[in-house]
Amino acid sequence: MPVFPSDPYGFLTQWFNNLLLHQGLPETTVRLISFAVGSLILVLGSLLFCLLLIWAERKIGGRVQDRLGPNRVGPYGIVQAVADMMKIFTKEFVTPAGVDKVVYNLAPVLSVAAVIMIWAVIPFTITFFGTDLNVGVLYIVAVGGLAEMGIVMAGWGSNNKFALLGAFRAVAQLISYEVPMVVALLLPVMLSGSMKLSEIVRSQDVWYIITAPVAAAIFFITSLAENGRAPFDLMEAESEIVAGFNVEYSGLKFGFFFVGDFLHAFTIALLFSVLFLGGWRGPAADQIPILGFFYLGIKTAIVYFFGLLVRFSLPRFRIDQMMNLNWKMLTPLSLGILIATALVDKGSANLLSSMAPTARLIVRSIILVLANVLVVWSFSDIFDVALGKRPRPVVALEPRPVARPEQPPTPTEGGTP
Amino acid sequence: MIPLAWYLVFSIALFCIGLFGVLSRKNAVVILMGIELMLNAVNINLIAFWRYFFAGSSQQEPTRALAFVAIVFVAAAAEAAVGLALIISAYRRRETVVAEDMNLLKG
Amino acid sequence: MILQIFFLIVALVTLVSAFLVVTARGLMHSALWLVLALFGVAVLFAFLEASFFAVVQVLVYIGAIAILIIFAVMLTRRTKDDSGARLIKGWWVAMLASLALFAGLVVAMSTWPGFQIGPGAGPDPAILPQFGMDLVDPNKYAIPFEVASILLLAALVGAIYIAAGRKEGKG
Amino acid sequence: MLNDWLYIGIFMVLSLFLPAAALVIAGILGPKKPSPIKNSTYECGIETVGDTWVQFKAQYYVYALVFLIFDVETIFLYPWALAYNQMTFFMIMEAVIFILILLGGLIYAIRKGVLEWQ
Repeated sequence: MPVFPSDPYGFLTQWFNNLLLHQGLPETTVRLISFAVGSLILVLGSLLFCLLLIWAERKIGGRVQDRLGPNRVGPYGIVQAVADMMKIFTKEFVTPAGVDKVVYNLAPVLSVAAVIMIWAVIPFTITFFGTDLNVGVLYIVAVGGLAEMGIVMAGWGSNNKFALLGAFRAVAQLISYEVPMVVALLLPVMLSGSMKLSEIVRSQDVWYIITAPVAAAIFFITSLAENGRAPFDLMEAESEIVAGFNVEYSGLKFGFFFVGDFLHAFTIALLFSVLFLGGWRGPAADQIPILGFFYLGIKTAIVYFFGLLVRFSLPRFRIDQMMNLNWKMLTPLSLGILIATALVDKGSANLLSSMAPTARLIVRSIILVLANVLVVWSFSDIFDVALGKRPRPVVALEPRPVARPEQPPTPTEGGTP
Repeated sequence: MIPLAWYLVFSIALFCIGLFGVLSRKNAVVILMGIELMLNAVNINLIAFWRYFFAGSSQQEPTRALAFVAIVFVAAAAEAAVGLALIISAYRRRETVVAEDMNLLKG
Repeated sequence: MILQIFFLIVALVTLVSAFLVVTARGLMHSALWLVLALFGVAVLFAFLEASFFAVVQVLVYIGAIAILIIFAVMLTRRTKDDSGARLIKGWWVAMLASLALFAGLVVAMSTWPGFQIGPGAGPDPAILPQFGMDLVDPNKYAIPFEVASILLLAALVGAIYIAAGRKEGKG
Repeated sequence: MLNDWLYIGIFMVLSLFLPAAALVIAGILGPKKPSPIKNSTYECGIETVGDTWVQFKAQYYVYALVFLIFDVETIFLYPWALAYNQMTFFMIMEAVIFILILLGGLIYAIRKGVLEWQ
């Protein structure tokens, strides 16, 4: 029986279910109602939480770029997001002529829903989760596929060349980065032997960021790319294409793409903490579930802050650089790390089986870290050989004064200045 | 409690719709979509039989149907990839996606 | 009871969107209806407690194959509307053949004693690890497993060669 | 397991319904003053010429293609990863061969140069 102060969520659900059961309702109906209420809380909670996220992101972004950020409405400008929301709710929808009505209007809804739906499987504490799906990891990836559909529909439904081009660029980016992401997610599944997110959290006696650091890094980078913000904001490269797939949207419809965007940034941090940083695990979190919520919150906040730092400090990639990073670096690396981890872990299993549990844990982690380091270290050489490239010779340049060229520039032949 | 019949009738209907698309449409891309529908009908069938007869029983190899479905997925993916590549290639050379017009081999 | 109603709704939506796939005017509309039909099939997989294939259906079919089809639609069209007839001249023959096949199969199936059977015991929760073991078990499906990778490799190489083989020329 | 999916189904319906409801409310609250100029397609102020359907590069198709192949690969690799802890070394080797064959495909695509953005 959950007690209130240590496990408010478990306590409330049990209380609520008992309340309904005592009304004489059949069990299936009670389950339906409690599911509906639970998911309503999660969906509404995530949508409202987005207001806080928008404020936090603008404030942090401001401080990173040496500005103040929002500071007029309320203390520290905290009500700014609410004011913005009220404004955007009363804006006019400009619907361009020739759009495909259904597809055009469904697209922003789908792109928000695709992010919120991830929250259904995240274990916030040991008792507080939407549902514990037995294919949770794949579910998360699959839901990402729905977001791609949303972008395609936005681009095509708008009846605009630039929206269509932007949508296709965006989708090409998203699907490319999904490949290493799916492969990197195999490592937590492999190490924990389960696709349930709660199982993955529970099995992290050693955080997977230690036993699978390369996979964690790949997951983080690809998630940033899936989110489509700087430095991967090619889909919204306003200096190259008009503004991406959402040019023809206005008011709240336009806003929804950004609600999805802000929420996705946080969801990435949440997923990263769950998959690689031990989720709710921490001292005494088993006994007092509410503590797990705070641990998860702290871990998520750190990862989220790190993601924001990346967003606000790095310049945008060129699209060819981005595709090369994915196909020539991350994808082979993720496959390589998968093979290496599988072989090394299984190969050392006999050696480890005679040790004491704690010693085994430590030695196994060390071996896996070493394997990761080795793979990264030897990766570029092996891959260059596979691609038939010669290793690039190291050229040491003579130091010379920077501002003054050594010889006067030769006049160009074409006569251009 | 859903009887097996419902799934079977559903999958037959889906298969026949796909077949109608394959037989009657001119556009090669839609023909491929019809084939995908037919493959999906097959998968529904396989999974339905797996669920109703094999899933819970230990002596009848519950994973066999799953292996079948996985192979159907592979076949569908390979078919879509190569088929669409062929259509794109044919479109580049002959500026058409109408299946009837792709008759270079006609004597 | 609730399950039956849900099933009927999902099945109806799936069949209607499948029908619209093969009859819709715009190619892109066909593709979007296809997405809905595929999603309906994924929901039915979930009904059949094949969770893994439900998510894989969304992942592979909607996330990849539908996107591939949409890209192909974009690559092969010049104008938005399909000018000219969508259907071949003898489309009613195809219609009749499909209907006949449907009727024949349903009649043939209904004579089978297992037709009205209810579901058996649900799948073991450990069926997926079991499936993974069997896939690499040399006495079971190790050969199909490796053959699948060869097939995928062949499809990848072949399709790349066909789609991007010639550097020169149009496109 | 069916319960999990019931929850997911309800969650999905709600997460589609709430944003849609918000859009409807915003549509009621906002002013509605359409005009032909305002509703014209936005393409940098230039009048739209021709159809929306422009030709795309085969590039996009190749990305989607490689993505599809690797996605299908996951059907096999995820169950394999689930059973990893109980496997013998030989079984791991089979999966490694599986991955290496596909890695061969990726290397072919890279050497062919189709994954370069042109």
